[in-house]
Amino acid sequence: MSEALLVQEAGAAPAAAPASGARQFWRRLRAQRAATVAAAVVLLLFLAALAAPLLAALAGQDPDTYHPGLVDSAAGGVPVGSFGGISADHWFGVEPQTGRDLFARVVYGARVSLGVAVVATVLQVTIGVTVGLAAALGSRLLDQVLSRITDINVALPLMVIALGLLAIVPSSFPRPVLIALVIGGINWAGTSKIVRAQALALKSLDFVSAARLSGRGRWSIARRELLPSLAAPVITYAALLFPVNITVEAALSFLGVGIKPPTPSWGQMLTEADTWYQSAPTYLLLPAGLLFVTVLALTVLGEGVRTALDPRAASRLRIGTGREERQERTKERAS
Amino acid sequence: MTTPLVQVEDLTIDFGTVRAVDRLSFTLEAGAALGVVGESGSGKSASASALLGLHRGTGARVTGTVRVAGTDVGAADDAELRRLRGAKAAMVFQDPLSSLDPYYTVGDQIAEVYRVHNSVSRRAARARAVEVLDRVGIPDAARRARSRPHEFSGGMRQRALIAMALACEPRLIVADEPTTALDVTVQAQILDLLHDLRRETGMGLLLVTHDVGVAAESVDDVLVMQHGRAVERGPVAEVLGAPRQPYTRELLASVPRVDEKRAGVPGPRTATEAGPLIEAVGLRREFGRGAGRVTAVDGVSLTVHAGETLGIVGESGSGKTTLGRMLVRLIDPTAGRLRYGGTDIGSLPERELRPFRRELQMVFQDPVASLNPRRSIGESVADPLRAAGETDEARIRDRVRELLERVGLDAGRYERHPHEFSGGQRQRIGIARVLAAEPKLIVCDEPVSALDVTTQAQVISLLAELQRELGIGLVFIAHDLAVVRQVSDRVAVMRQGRIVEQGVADDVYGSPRDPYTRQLLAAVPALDPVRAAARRAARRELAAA
Amino acid sequence: MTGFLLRRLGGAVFVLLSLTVVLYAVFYVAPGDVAQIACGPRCSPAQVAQVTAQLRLDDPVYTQYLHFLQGIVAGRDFSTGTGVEHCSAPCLGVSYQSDQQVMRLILTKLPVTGSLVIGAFALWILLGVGTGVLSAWRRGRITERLLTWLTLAGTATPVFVIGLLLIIIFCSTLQWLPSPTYVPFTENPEQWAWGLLLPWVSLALIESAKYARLTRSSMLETLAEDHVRTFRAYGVSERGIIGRHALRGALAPVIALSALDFGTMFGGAVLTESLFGIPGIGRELVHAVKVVDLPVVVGMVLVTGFFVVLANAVADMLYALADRRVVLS
Amino acid sequence: AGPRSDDGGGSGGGSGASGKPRKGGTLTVLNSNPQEDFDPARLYTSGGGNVPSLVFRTLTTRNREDGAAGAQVVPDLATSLGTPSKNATVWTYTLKDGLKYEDGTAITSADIKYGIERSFAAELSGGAPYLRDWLIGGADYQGPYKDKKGLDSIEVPDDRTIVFHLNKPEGEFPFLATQTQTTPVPRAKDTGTTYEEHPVSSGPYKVVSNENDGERLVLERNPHWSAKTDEERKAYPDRIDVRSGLDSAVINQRLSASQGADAAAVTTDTNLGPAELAKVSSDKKLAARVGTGHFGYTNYIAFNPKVKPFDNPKVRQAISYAVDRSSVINAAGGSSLAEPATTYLPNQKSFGHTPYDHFPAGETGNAAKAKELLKEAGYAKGLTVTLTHSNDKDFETSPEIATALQAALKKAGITVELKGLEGNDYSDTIHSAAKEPGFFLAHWGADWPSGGPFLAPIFDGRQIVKDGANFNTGFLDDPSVNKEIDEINKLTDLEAAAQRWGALDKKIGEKALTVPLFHPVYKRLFGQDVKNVVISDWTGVLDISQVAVK
Ligand SMILES: Nc1ncnc2c1ncn2[C@@H]1O[C@H](COP(=O)(O)OP(=O)(O)OP(=O)(O)O)[C@@H](O)[C@H]1O
Ligand SMILES: Nc1ncnc2c1ncn2[C@@H]1O[C@H](COP(=O)(O)OP(=O)(O)OP(=O)(O)O)[C@@H](O)[C@H]1O
Ligand SMILES: [Mg+2]
Ligand SMILES: [Mg+2]
Repeated sequence: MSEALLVQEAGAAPAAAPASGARQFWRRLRAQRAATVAAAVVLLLFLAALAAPLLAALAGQDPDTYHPGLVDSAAGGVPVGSFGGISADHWFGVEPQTGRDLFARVVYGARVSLGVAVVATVLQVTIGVTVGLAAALGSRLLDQVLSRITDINVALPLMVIALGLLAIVPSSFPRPVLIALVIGGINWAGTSKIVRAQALALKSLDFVSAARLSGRGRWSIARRELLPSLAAPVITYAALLFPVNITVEAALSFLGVGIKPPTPSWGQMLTEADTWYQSAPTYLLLPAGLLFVTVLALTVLGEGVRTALDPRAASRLRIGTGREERQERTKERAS
Repeated sequence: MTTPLVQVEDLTIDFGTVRAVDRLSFTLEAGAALGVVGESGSGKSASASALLGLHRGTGARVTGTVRVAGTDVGAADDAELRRLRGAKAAMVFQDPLSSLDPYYTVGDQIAEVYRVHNSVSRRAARARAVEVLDRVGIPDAARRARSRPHEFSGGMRQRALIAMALACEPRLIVADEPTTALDVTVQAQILDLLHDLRRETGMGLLLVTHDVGVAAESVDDVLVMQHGRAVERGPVAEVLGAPRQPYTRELLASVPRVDEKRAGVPGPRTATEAGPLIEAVGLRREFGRGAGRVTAVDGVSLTVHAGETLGIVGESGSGKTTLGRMLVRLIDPTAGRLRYGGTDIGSLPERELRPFRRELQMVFQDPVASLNPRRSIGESVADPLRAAGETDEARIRDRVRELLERVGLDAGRYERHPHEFSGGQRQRIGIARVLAAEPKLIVCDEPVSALDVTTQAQVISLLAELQRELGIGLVFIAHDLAVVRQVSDRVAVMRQGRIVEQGVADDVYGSPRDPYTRQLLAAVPALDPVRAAARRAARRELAAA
Repeated sequence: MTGFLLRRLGGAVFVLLSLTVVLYAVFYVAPGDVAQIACGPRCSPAQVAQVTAQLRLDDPVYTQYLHFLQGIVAGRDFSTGTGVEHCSAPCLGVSYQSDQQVMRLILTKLPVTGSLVIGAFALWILLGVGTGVLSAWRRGRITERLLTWLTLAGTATPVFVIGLLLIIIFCSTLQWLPSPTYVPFTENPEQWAWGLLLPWVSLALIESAKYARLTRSSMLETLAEDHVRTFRAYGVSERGIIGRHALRGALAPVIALSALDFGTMFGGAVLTESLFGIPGIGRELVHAVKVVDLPVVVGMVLVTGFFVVLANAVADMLYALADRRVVLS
Repeated sequence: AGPRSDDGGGSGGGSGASGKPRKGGTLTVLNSNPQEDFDPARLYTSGGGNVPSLVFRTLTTRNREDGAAGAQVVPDLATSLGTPSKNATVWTYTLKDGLKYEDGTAITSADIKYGIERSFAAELSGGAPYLRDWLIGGADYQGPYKDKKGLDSIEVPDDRTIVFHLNKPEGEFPFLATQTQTTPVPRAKDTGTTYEEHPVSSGPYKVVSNENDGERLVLERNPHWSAKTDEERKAYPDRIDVRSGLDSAVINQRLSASQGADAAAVTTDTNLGPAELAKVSSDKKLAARVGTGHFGYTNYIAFNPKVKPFDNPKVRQAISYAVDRSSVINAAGGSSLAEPATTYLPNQKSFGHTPYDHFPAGETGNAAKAKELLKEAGYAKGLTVTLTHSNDKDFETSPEIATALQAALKKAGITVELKGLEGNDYSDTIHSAAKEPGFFLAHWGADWPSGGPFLAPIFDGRQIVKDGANFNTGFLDDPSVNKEIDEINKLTDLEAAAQRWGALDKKIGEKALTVPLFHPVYKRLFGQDVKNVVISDWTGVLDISQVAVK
């Protein structure tokens, strides 16, 4: 054993126990600063959404109380004061026309928007991946059937179905859940198409053949061999679906099949604020800015997860996998 | 020549905490050939890559100086490096199967590289591609140039890569195990070609190989590597003839010889009480449709009994891999019957094949492609155990560790991923996975071609041991005739999809009947450089005649 | 290949048929007085009776449906009051609320939406794939960060915000462009292009983000593969590797998705159409849904569905061409 | 149902660019709703509409003047407002001399009769219901396609005379004669449902092109129209270009930018929204280009007393006390776009407006009084009710108003759940006797500026419709109210009638069947080259027959 090697090993991380796959994943994720920050932002946003009543109470406001005195009625209802009526009482100012507290509305809105988008995205990804994989791995007939079902799914416009469903589902059914289900249940074709295309390409590789020889069933192969490779495009796509889902919720609200007022949602706020960009810019900038931050954070996080999922990235990220090489070498020589 | 073509000083390469190459220095003159031999994982490929600056942009840390054809590789900017790569120095990679772009035809890929360094028309570049493909012995090169990589056999892909390296007439070729997938005749042809080019154009050759025979046949100097360091260097005759270092001696001792009979094992079982393990009758497989149809395997019949080894040798592209894959039912035969243990499995649908899956295993020709890059190797090896219904995590781990150690790998690398292993190490992972399935029949497609001789000997004795213990039937596909002779009870020789000769190993080797078999045996590289030179001359005369 | 094409075509026909069944089931077999709904709230009982007779609503459901199908295949006759009007095949019925043949209505809207979608499509693919390629090439550098932010701003901003901003900037403040209007191509190609420029750009800005991210991610995947190393080792420039090898690998998901988006855009560019006053299908469909103009809703969904199916079939074929392995396996 | 809201309107008005109006130029009209119906039989527009009135002349028409003066009816094709018989059941009109269609042929009284008959055809439904209700035999008449005989209650003794026989006294018949159904239609040119693609013009402009079902309309001068026979229409521009289907934000954006052709542009259907108003009011130059109008229109809460707890007048009164009109007005766009309403009738003289406030809620609601009443009604612990509204984003019956009410009623201990319905569904539901909800938002606009069409459909007990569209949403069937309506209808002195309508309104108000909320104010931009802006209280929007762009 040369001195050089000994020196080398002295500096190496003393990782005694072998790191499991999950641990390695976390290590690779943490090694990316941007992704860590993004994860923190996402966490914060979701916490804020969960703690909306608490935060609003902290500000001493609630999202539904009107403050007619805080808007200039003769001027169409613009908030009185600069920057959309920002004050010690109203941290983010007030809503034009109604004078409702924007801080409270934004945090409550996060609940609906993030909630709906998360559920819808999870649903889309789950259905999309399942259908896509089944089409790629199943028999030719199954592929045909599933692909055609996907086509029908695409051909039916979301709005038409949403309006149809609204007529059937009783109004006692919680609306945000219904919306999430509708969006998730309808817009999954993109995911399934991407997954199918990728899975078809992967299917012909030798490591899949090897897995078949291991005696593993189709689904186990799909889960263990294909899914890890599909994760990258799926995560990227899911990060894109998320903001789309938020805006779809807004569009549905616009058509009257969305969240019922006075419950706020970011999408709804965006729709309403659209015309106010000149006279009350903060009203538009708030939901737009938050949406942007959310999307940015999610995308960066998605990117981070994508990188962290790729074991080959470890060397790029300059993290040692923490193994003692000497041990192995001695063994190899000894045998 | 004032300055050498390649000048390496104090080259050190670290992957994270792993030191793959440790203060390596050597030079190579124009027109000379240097062979790098050594055990698997000793840093041969890592050093070779460093010559072209291929570690740039990866996580590897490279120190020391490398000068190639007047370019300081470490200091050169990207443009300079690009001018070096391909045009002045070309690389033939170790893993031929995954080194080509699946979307483009082989001809186009070679043409693309050619056009990067030569301003010629697309058409001229294609013509050049066909020309070099022809030179490396791809039959019907003009047509095959239009095939995509997945339509090529392993050896054909390797030759395509060599053709690519030749296309720009570089001053240096760095060939990393360029003949692992080639049968001996083609191997000889390639080695002769490289030799000739060296003569004619003054090209330098850095040949990384674990096959001492190949080195003996084609290089002037040898560098023996171990643990990232050079242990011995000198003229080939000297090092091979009178090795000074114990490691070199050990290495040479492990080299199998083609004229050596199978030792320690009683002769082939002739009478079998239980009937054959697997029986193929008139197996046939076609690829493609219409004009592009290729008959890869054509009417092959064979049997393998429990505890018996059938060696398959033959020309590159003769259908060995295709046949092997059919035997384990990874591809469906176009025609013919396949019986396994009394069941006709030739046309069983996937679902009904399940019970047999784990009993029929295959070691794949390309270790890179057969391992999922995103899963740790431990998990890959554990697969068959899980599929068998084992749920106790501790037991699975223990068994996997045991298997890894059995194939000579450090059990502690359970959580590592395939890209962190050398070519030979990956090959052994594949074998460990096969063993985990506790199979009845193993089809080994070039299982030792990527292994250095010591590891090779180890793996072979491992297989023999298992066979003895468990009565496994083995189909051993290889181009190394010596290895095949060492392991096989019976041997089948394939050519153009057919079995041209089949019989007890010693009979086939001792008194070959088919002219092709004779040709093969004549092409086996000799360990003695002097004899090798003589044989090359003989081959050239034969070709000239 | 021919077998594949035939199979694909059969699939497409099957999808369209299923679509008619689904739509018919949802809208015509729904509870309530279908004739009254189709005819509109202002219809007199006499008119409702007329609609009932025309749609054969008193017959069993399957005969109704077959009659509806027959109309599509062979055409139908309708009374207009002064006489009988023939609605030739493919006849999607008559809107009782606006007294127009649905097919004619669609045919007047189709070139409009077509102009919008095709232009925007070309632009967003160009923009999206271009940006994706650029950011994969310049990965980790400032160019990439910038592009990332831009594309994300695109995804995170609804079209009505982007569109309005564009109008304010380019039409009102800078006055570089005329107010967006739709002028048929046949009337004045130049005005057609100028009038549609902003709608194209707004749609493209929003859609391209998706493609940029997707292209980038797939390209990075490919760039990590072994064969890319081969071409690097042969001095192929990063541009060549990106352009030929990495991009090629990234095409599959992009093709699959673009077909999807292209098709759905035919009925789904509602917000853009209404913001810019483009009299296209999307807007008409929303209107029809809101006033429950049944024949128009069903007809339009069928026609947009037709485009979706068509686009998907074309994409599948393109994809099969791009990656032969799919067909062979 | 009231007139089409796309052509609503009122009083007051601006002046536009200074200078004397001159002939020539192209007037661009930027609208959001396409002119889908352009058949005179199918149009339902107050006073003959804005764009239609450029093409269709009618027996009588609205006075094209600013403000209250504009709420008067004046003769158009006819020489007078009509000669009533003694009890106002027979109305006789004489046509002016020298009236011609766009093709130069003469307009006859038979064409007017035919035009009215067409509107009875099932294929051409959509117009106001009055002719069917008032003309003898109207209820059973099927239109000229089915029933070639014609309607006997319309007589044309000669080419210039037309006589209407009504089944009851109707002093307001001259108002009805402003509707486009009294436009002459030459029988030979009638093409049924496709007539609207090229209706034969009797007005100053003719249709040159009508694309995409009224999305783009181009009108040019009708050479056979003579200003001598038409005192109302000025017809300054040579050409009118109507582009519709635009987003309202875009229309206002284009009008405020006023670039190129948009400098000579107006809109007849797009108001300034609250946000836009906020911007416009801070810009003097822009503010000068805003026309303000008042249209006889009321937004209110309606109750269905058949539904619990609204059967209890105390509950209805409690809600009347609890409403916060300032929040509601803010939600409708603020005090510049809405005026608080405590009376059902619009606050205009022509309607006979008589001020009253039976349940004074003050500006922000009287929660204490409301609670007290609720307690009396047996809801001391509060009350949960459902408010039905429309989802259309119109700032009238839309979610914003509903949420504002929700917040206000909460203070009085009333929990309001909202139920939003799609446009059509909403109007079907609230106008169906069987499905009508107990508590909902509603609005009513005047077919003409008089109390008759405002009060009668809503409060006349004989107009309750069991199946079909019912507008008497409070199911009021009070003999004294019914009788008073009949009495007023007999009056041909419109001013005297107006006073009695006002008094009737005040009386009905006591029943708390509705809670009047606000009357909208229309503010609309016009381009910088637009001159001679006239906004009458009849329509509330600038009259494009008066506008000049040169
Ligand atoms: N990307 C990497 N990350 C970490 N370790 C690596 C990486 N590449 C190679 N190694 C390690 O470096 C050592 C040398 O590898 P190299 O590929 O040079 O071996 P080799 O001599 O070519 O062996 P073989 O004959 O088996 O191909 C091995 O121990 C291998 O595990
Ligand atoms: N998927 C495929 N499509 C078309 N042709 C194929 C395909 N796979 C193999 N072939 C062709 O079949 C023939 C036999 O290939 P095979 O891989 O079995 O050869 P091999 O004997 O294993 O050669 P080597 O020793 O070089 O690996 C070759 O000509 C090859 O080009
Ligand atoms: Mg190697
Ligand atoms: Mg092979």
